[in-house]
Amino acid sequence: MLDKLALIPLMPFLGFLLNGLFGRRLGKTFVSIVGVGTAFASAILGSYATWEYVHTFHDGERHVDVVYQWFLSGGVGTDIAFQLDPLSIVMLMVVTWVGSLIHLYSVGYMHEEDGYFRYFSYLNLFLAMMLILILGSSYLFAFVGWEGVGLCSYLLIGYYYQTDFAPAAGKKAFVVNRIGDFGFLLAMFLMFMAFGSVDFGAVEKGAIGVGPGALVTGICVLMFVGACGKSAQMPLYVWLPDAMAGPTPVSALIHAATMVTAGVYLVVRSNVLFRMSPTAMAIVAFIGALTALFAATIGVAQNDIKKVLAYSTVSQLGFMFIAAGVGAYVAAIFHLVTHAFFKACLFLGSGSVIHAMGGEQDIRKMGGLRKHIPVTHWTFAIATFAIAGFPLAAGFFSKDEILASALATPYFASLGKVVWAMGTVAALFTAFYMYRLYYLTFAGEFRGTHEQEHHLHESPKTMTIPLIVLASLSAVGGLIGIPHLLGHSLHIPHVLEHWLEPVLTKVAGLRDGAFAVAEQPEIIVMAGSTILALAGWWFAKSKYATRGTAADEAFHENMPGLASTWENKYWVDELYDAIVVKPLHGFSTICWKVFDAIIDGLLSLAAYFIAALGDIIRFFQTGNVRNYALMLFLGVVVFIWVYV
Amino acid sequence: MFEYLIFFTFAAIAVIFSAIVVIHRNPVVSALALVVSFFSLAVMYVLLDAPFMAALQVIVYAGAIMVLFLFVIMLLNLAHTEEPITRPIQQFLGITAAASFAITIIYYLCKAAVLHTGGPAEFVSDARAIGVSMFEAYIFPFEAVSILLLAAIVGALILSQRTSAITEAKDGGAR
Amino acid sequence: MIPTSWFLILGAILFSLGVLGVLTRRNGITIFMSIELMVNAVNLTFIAYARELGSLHGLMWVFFIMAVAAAEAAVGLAIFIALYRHRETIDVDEANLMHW
Amino acid sequence: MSFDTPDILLNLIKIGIVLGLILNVTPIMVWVERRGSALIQDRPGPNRIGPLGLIQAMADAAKFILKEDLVPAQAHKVLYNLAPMFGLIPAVTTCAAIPFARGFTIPDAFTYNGVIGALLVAGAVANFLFGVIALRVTAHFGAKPGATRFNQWIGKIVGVALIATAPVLFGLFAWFRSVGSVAMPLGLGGRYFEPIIADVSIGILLIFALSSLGVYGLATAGWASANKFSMIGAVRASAQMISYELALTLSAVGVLMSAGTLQLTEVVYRQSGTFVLFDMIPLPAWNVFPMFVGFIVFWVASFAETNRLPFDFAEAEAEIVAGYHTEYSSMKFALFFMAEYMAMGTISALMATLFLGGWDVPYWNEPATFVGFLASFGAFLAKTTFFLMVFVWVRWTVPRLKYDLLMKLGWKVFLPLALLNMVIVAILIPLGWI
Repeated sequence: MLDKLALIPLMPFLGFLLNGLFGRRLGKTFVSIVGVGTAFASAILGSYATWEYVHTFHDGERHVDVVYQWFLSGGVGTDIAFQLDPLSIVMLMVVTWVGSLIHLYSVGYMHEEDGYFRYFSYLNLFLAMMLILILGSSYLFAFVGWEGVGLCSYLLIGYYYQTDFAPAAGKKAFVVNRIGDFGFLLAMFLMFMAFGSVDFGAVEKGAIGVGPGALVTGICVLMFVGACGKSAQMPLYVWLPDAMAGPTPVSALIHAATMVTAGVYLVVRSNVLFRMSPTAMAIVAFIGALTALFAATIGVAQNDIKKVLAYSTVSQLGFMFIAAGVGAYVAAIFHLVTHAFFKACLFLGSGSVIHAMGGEQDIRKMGGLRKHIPVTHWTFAIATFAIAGFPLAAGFFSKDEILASALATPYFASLGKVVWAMGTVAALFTAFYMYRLYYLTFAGEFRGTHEQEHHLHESPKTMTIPLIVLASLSAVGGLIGIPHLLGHSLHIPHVLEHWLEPVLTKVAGLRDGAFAVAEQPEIIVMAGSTILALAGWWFAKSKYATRGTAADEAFHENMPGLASTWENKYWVDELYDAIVVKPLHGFSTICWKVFDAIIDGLLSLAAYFIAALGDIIRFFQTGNVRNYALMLFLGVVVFIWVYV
Repeated sequence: MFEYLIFFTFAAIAVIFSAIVVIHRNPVVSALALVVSFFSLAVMYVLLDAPFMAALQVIVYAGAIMVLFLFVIMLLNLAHTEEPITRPIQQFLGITAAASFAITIIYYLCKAAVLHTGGPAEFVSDARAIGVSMFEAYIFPFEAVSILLLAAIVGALILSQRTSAITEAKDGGAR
Repeated sequence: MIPTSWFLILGAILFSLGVLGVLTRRNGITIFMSIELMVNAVNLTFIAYARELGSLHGLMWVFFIMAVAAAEAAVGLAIFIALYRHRETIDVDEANLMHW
Repeated sequence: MSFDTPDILLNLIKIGIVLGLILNVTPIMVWVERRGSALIQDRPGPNRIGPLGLIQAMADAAKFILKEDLVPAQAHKVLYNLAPMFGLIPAVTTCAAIPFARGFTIPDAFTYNGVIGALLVAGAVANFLFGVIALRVTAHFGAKPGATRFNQWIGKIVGVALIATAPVLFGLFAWFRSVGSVAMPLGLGGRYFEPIIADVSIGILLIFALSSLGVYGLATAGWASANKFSMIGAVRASAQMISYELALTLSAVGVLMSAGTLQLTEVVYRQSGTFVLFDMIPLPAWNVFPMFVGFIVFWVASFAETNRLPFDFAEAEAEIVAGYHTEYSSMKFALFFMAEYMAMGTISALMATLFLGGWDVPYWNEPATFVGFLASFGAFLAKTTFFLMVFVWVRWTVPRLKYDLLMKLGWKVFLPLALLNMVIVAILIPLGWI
């Protein structure tokens, strides 16, 4: 299997081809079997490959499986090659298994849709591309997957192409992502220029050879621009909330669990480069913290169930970047994994809610759903506890580790404290808006129409099973990363840290990729998180558990400025429109009007000349075929006499 | 000697029947004469040690293409179309051009002694050699030709459709 | 062994006859047949040279020419059918709309 | 291309055999067709001329020759007269490339042995008995009312002739036995006799090339008759034949792929011997087993190629009088008639060669001797006859299709099936199954 890693992405790709080419004709059953089957096949193959990897490589070496040489030009080139190492494997497991569960969920969720085969073929293609992204052994090949997932994201956001907003949202996602991709491309050009290769291993070696400096900082910053685009960080986060126009499973798979974490993966993958450049790390950490706080505040004032989750995703991605920025790469991946579990669960749960509500997404019209859809409710509750950082749930350990690392970062102590403070506030907001969402949706009285209430029903098995699996993972997923503080006394190792150790290459003259947090800050952070989570819970419960939306109205009355700022997302979209889109549009218009006139004028002149010439020559065009033939053959005769 | 007899017999047949193709007023006769001409060309191919091509010549030209011609002539009932001579200058120039072309090319063929290169080399042209050549050196043109044929099929279908998009537009969809 | 030049001259004669047909006839089908005649004359030349040079390339060309001729016959005849449907004639002098 | 006298002689013998066979297909098949149709339709059929109507065909021939030869006034005279000959050319020429028996080395001398003796004696006795029976039958039926003088005369002549040959055969036996062996005359001894007229390297292509010319006979006839029915028949025939030729040729490709050559002698040699199915059942290594799909396609397409029912659209008498030969009479009509039956004979022989192992006698390794030659020749004739019989059987059993169905069937069913056959063969060959 290790020499056939290409099979893992090929399975869903096969599904994409089958569904895309024959799906319409062969019906929904076929599409479901192929779509879900190939996803699970890829998951099983991936697991098998992992099993073989574990038995072949004991020290977490990097295994590269070259399929063929992609191109080689002037000594610069790269291969089509897949790699397995501990980091890839973590991503592989998350992507394939969570992806498969979401495929399964989609069978139930999308069943009534017309473009069922279209949906599944895109989803399969996404999975294939995501697997290329995480299994590719070079930046360039990963970039193929990177662009591929961007394309699938675009296609799936615009899935409801009959509506106005979905294609626009897809376009927005694509364009914003392009800005990030541009950064990534430039980073790769720099790599090609400086190291002559974009292979992960070669780049690492090359960077170590070059040493810290402006070059590495440049590469890192540019790469982070790419990560910002893909992972929705400030200032390129604006596409993600809009991306909720796509079907809910898509939001769960692409815009919560897998694709948006690609930026984090990229940063962790390039940890050697980042460790060489504290400047770049500081930027990453600060942007992450800013995003986390910023998005969390917006999340408080949103009323669309998916929008809340979307901002929550942005905020949580910010947390991951905090971790990556302060040098706690294990914490970043840890949070990535737990986030994949609970956020996928939340999105799928919200999908189930929307399904039950018959398409309604506004939480002000929900409420009291607890008794109508119990399975959804319980899984949603567990995931909420997990994300809020309730003690012992998955999010608790990971978020706690991030904040503790930020507090104790050896790279930039003072900025670390700032980041920690911002992160802590964001965590408080997180707990608050998540419980607000939970209570508004599930507690209190039903606020929708009578018809909707009559319609309420639990979702089918294909939807609840993934929910249950993901909820259990949210509950226990944190156990792969028990903090040292507890671990020492309980004799439980930090599994993930141990597993990822080989990825965080030790380099002379550089700090290690993982650092131990002293007990004291850890205790502070842990206690702080617990208190914050409980505070957020208590506050949300007191406001929303019974009184419905009254608290929101009060908020609007008491603090109209803040409320509308949050509700309108700090007017960022409007701001971008004013400072980027409008001027660009104006400039383009000027170019169009002025240059068009000049160039067109020149061309018209040329055309006029040609036309005048044509007026003379056209008398040869008699319309009679035989005349043409005659001219041709006379020409041939003359030609022979002249030239032979 | 025997070969020469065959060559001259069939060369004469080819030329005579080709002349009939060009001159005869009746397209059916022209088509049948062309078949005979093609058949004698196939004989030429046999004389040139290329029996495979000879068989192909008969199958493709005589067996398929000319049947198609005949079919179309019969379908459109073109046998008795009048063709009064118009455009005498064109006619005259045409004959002149053809004649001068023939004189030119035969003159140069006789003049240029490219043909006496010291005896023909070894020439194997059985089906195996042709197949190997076609599927190795000429695989790309071969595939290209297959696409060309597909395009030709589609083109022919669309052109000969009785209710094509063009005619429908012309009839105002009143059919 | 018959000298290659004789085949070439035969090919030249047939080709010239084809030229004559194309230039002097007005019946579309006959013109088309003359073109086929020219194509075959070229084929003969190709094969003659193939034997002379002892290489298969000439034969391959003939093969492809045959395929192209088949495609051409199909499309060309379809064009004539379409022409006949529209104008009740296949006299090429009548089909002279494509001019200034 | 050098011949010496024995070569020419051998070739003449081969040509004689093949021509004798192919020319005799028509009279025999006419009788079979008429008696067969009668059998199928439960009526007596022609039974007046000769015993069992056996020489009905000769009477038909005489009738054709004696009829008036009509040429329509509007007909294109030259082509009208040439058309029947066009039709005959492919039918007669194609059989030149079909091997009809196992080749053998001509011995230097004929040696007497018991088998030959027994055969000669048995032949003498049988001839005598048949002669007596013929005379008795003639006498019996001659006494009945309605018997013609002509019939009685024929019967008597046949009877006497049979009886007369009996002593000749017996005398031959006695002479041969006493002489012991006879040297082969004319230097034929030691030569290898390959029973095929033209063993060319492009055998099958030659056959397809020549048979593709068959359509010109029909087309020319239909057009030259200046008759609308004839014309429709001709147009139909040309469309039908180029359509089905494709399926026919493609279905034979599988055979050529497995043989690796176009030469028909090789194709047949490859089919002699056996292959063992599932390690248990030895089957003759005939192509029909692995290429059953191709065989069926070829078989059906052969009906279309020979314009036989259910595909006889060129002459569909219920729709277009008699199709392309509506205006033909007398010997020209007879030529079309002969061409049809000869084409049937040729294509049956081709089918036997390509798919049923040609002259291969199943489960027997034919020796390269005269006995092997005779046995294999017999096998070849038997297989060809089988296909000819099926032609007749189908004609009187299956009704004519609709024309659009014919085209649909050819392009949408048989062409894909022929391609499928190719694919199957292409899979089986590397697996080593063929």
